[in-house]
Amino acid sequence: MIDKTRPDTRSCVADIPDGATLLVGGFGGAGMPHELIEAVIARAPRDLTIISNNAGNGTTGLAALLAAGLVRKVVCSFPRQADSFVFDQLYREGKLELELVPQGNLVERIRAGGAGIGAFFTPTGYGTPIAAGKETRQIDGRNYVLEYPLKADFALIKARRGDRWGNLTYRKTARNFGPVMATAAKVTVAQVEDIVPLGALDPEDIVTPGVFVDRLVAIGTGAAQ
Amino acid sequence: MIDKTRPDTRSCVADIPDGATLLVGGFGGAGMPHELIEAVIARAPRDLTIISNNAGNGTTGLAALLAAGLVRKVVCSFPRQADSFVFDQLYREGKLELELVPQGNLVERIRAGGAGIGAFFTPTGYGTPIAAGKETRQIDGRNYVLEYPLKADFALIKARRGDRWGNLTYRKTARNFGPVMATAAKVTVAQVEDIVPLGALDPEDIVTPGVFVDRLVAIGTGAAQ
Amino acid sequence: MSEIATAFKPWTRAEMAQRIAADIPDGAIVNIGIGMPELVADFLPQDKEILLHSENGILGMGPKPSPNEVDYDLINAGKQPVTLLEGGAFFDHSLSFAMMRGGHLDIAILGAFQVAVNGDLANWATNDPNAIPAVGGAMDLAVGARNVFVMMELLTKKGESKLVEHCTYPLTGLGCVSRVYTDHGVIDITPEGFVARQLPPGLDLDALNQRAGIAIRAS
Amino acid sequence: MSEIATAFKPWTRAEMAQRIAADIPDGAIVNIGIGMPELVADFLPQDKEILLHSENGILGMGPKPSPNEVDYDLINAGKQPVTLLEGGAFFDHSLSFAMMRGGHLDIAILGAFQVAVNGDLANWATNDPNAIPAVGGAMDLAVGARNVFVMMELLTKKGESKLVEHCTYPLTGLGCVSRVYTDHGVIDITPEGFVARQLPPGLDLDALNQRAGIAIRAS
Repeated sequence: MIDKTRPDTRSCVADIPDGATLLVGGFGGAGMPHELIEAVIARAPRDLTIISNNAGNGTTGLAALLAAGLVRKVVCSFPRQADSFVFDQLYREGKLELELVPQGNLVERIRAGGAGIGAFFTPTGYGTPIAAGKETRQIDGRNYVLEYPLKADFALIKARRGDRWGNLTYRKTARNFGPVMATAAKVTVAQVEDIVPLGALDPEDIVTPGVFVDRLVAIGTGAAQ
Repeated sequence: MIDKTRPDTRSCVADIPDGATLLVGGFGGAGMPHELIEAVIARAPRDLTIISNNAGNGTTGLAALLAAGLVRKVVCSFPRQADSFVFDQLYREGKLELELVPQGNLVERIRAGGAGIGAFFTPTGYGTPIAAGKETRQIDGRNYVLEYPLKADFALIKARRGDRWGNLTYRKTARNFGPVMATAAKVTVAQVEDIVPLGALDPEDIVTPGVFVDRLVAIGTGAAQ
Repeated sequence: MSEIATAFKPWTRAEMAQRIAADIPDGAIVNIGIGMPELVADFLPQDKEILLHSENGILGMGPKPSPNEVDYDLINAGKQPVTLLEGGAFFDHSLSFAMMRGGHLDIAILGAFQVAVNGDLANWATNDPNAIPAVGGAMDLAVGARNVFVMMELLTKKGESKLVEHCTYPLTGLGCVSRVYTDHGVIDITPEGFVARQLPPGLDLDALNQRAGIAIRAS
Repeated sequence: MSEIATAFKPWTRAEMAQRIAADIPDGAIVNIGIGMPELVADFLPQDKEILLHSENGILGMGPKPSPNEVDYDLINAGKQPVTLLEGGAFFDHSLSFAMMRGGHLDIAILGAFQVAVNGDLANWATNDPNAIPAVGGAMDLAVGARNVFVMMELLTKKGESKLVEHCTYPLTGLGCVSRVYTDHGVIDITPEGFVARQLPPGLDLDALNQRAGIAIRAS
């Protein structure tokens, strides 16, 4: 019998070691797994590498993880925002390494990690400072940069509903990076609003099939704030 | 006002020229756009290149297109089947060119075509006759073959429901290549069971957003036989 | 000539946005960038069906919600609450950027620091060593959209032209911009260089050239 | 020894399938290849939850339908009608092969023409110049599944061993097979070569080696 549900967030992240690489879902606050991040902060593994679209907003979620001093490196597309002051200060103090990746290359590199692709030629970033030092190639008259997969030890994502096999659905634009990140980690953890009985999710509408999910925990409803 | 619906299959394929490359959906009979193929046969463009998983079953669908003598080349993963006698004979008579592509490379090449990826390193086929003469590379200790995108002039697919913007849902395993093929053609044509009013499809459950679809025609219900 | 320049009143941002909106054809799939381009959404003509794409997984994005409709799971690329039109769809980032990079969007409307005569775009970073870089989806839109329109004022606050021979700021994409909507008129980028397509009343080509400090031809 | 060989009765295909089924752990995600491996589905233990993957977009594939449940939009990789278990999901080919190639399946069970001592697999084509090639998803399973099990008879109809030093047929994948279930026993592929894990009653290692014509060690 397969039962991937966990009783609490703590047990979902209890084995994240120092130095781990974490994929963290969300685009701004939408899809950000706040409760799982709080559990990571409580566990306090050090020297984390975080792969996420942003580098934290305000003082919660990723920003709180950064503020707790647990993160060594951030791989993201858009760290600087109106409310990214936590990241901004740590970065300016030299306490955080930053790898800036254009958003489409970021998601495609994560997809490649999950889909067993060794590398791919992308047009995005060609001729810009982002591609400096990278392998390039002209294919069929267009110029491309070679980019490599991103994988992680853990993926922390937020979904809407889940069942004990790990099947997931999402809610509106909170879907964003979740389905792709779920494929690219050794251990994928999803916080969901509700855990529903097996068979309650329409097989046509499941976005993330359970094979990609290792643990899920119910958090209750409430959109991101 | 956007209205991609067409009154009949004929008007969906009336501009397919000689020498065109066609992506044709379906895995065996499931998802095979039989009625669109019949319309292509009636229009009778010559020297077609067909990209599809199989090379026809029995005497209908792709098999009928081949039998009509309209096809010059087939790109597929699994031509030889118990009921692929039409293909078998044409191939043995030297009347058809065949490019055999492992199924996962086939779908990934089509995805690359639709997603603007210039080429990708895949582990599938490395060291086999399929990779003979192709560029290879070892990345992170694993061996890969470089594969290039597949694109087409037209994609012919079968879906379940569609609306006037071209949004589509699919039915069970008839989904197969449809969502990916829809992204990789200059003109994507979908035959659907029903055309529904805009807003009738749940925005969470639309599998192919309308941006990928150019024309759709209602055929009525009835699973493949 | 100085008389003409004095009489001339640059287009307001609203006028620029109106002009862009009027140029978008019925049925177009459009991505509106963060910042100044967001104004364009307010002027989309009601008699056309124009579908807005948002990089975070929306096709068919609608206007801002009323206060009691706000849902922070339904936001745009600028992280502001939006709505979904009837017929709209949600999808994940992978499909969203396949749309962008794969050439499925008709138009992207982007802000810019500089646009070069060959269509090069610089819009994500300055050369300020203290600035924190952020690129987001701009590079994907620059290489992917079939038409990249730029909306920007012609001059910086210091009075320097943003239409340049070569970009001096870090590039976003090469040779990607096809048209620039400025407060000093609409300028096409052609194989022959900048071409003025429409000028505000009271501004002639000579005056525009003088202000831009770069050759802009008549159309 | 010839006496022993005479007394020995090879496992039936059903017995081979039973043995494979018994080795699949609870909760495993398994892809069962077309042909002989399909028998394994009939012997999956009821006290374990084993999820079957089908390359054409199913996770949680169920048994054959009753005649009045047949739906030709719900078929397996062999194009035969199947059912979906409660909790099963449908998805497109892109995601299905991402599962396979990305290492998300625990076990693939494949038929074979030849398996080499280094784990090389040949199962998609012979050297017959008149044969029409067809590869399907076999190469993706070979490189992608965490464990590749082969189910085959030890000997061809001509009596040649399918366990070989080097494959002479076209390869499907390199070094991918970890275990072979034959009618002459279960044989692991290890860095030290073939290792007999279990033999049918009446067959000893010497007799197996004689028949296989290649070194198979004791476990």
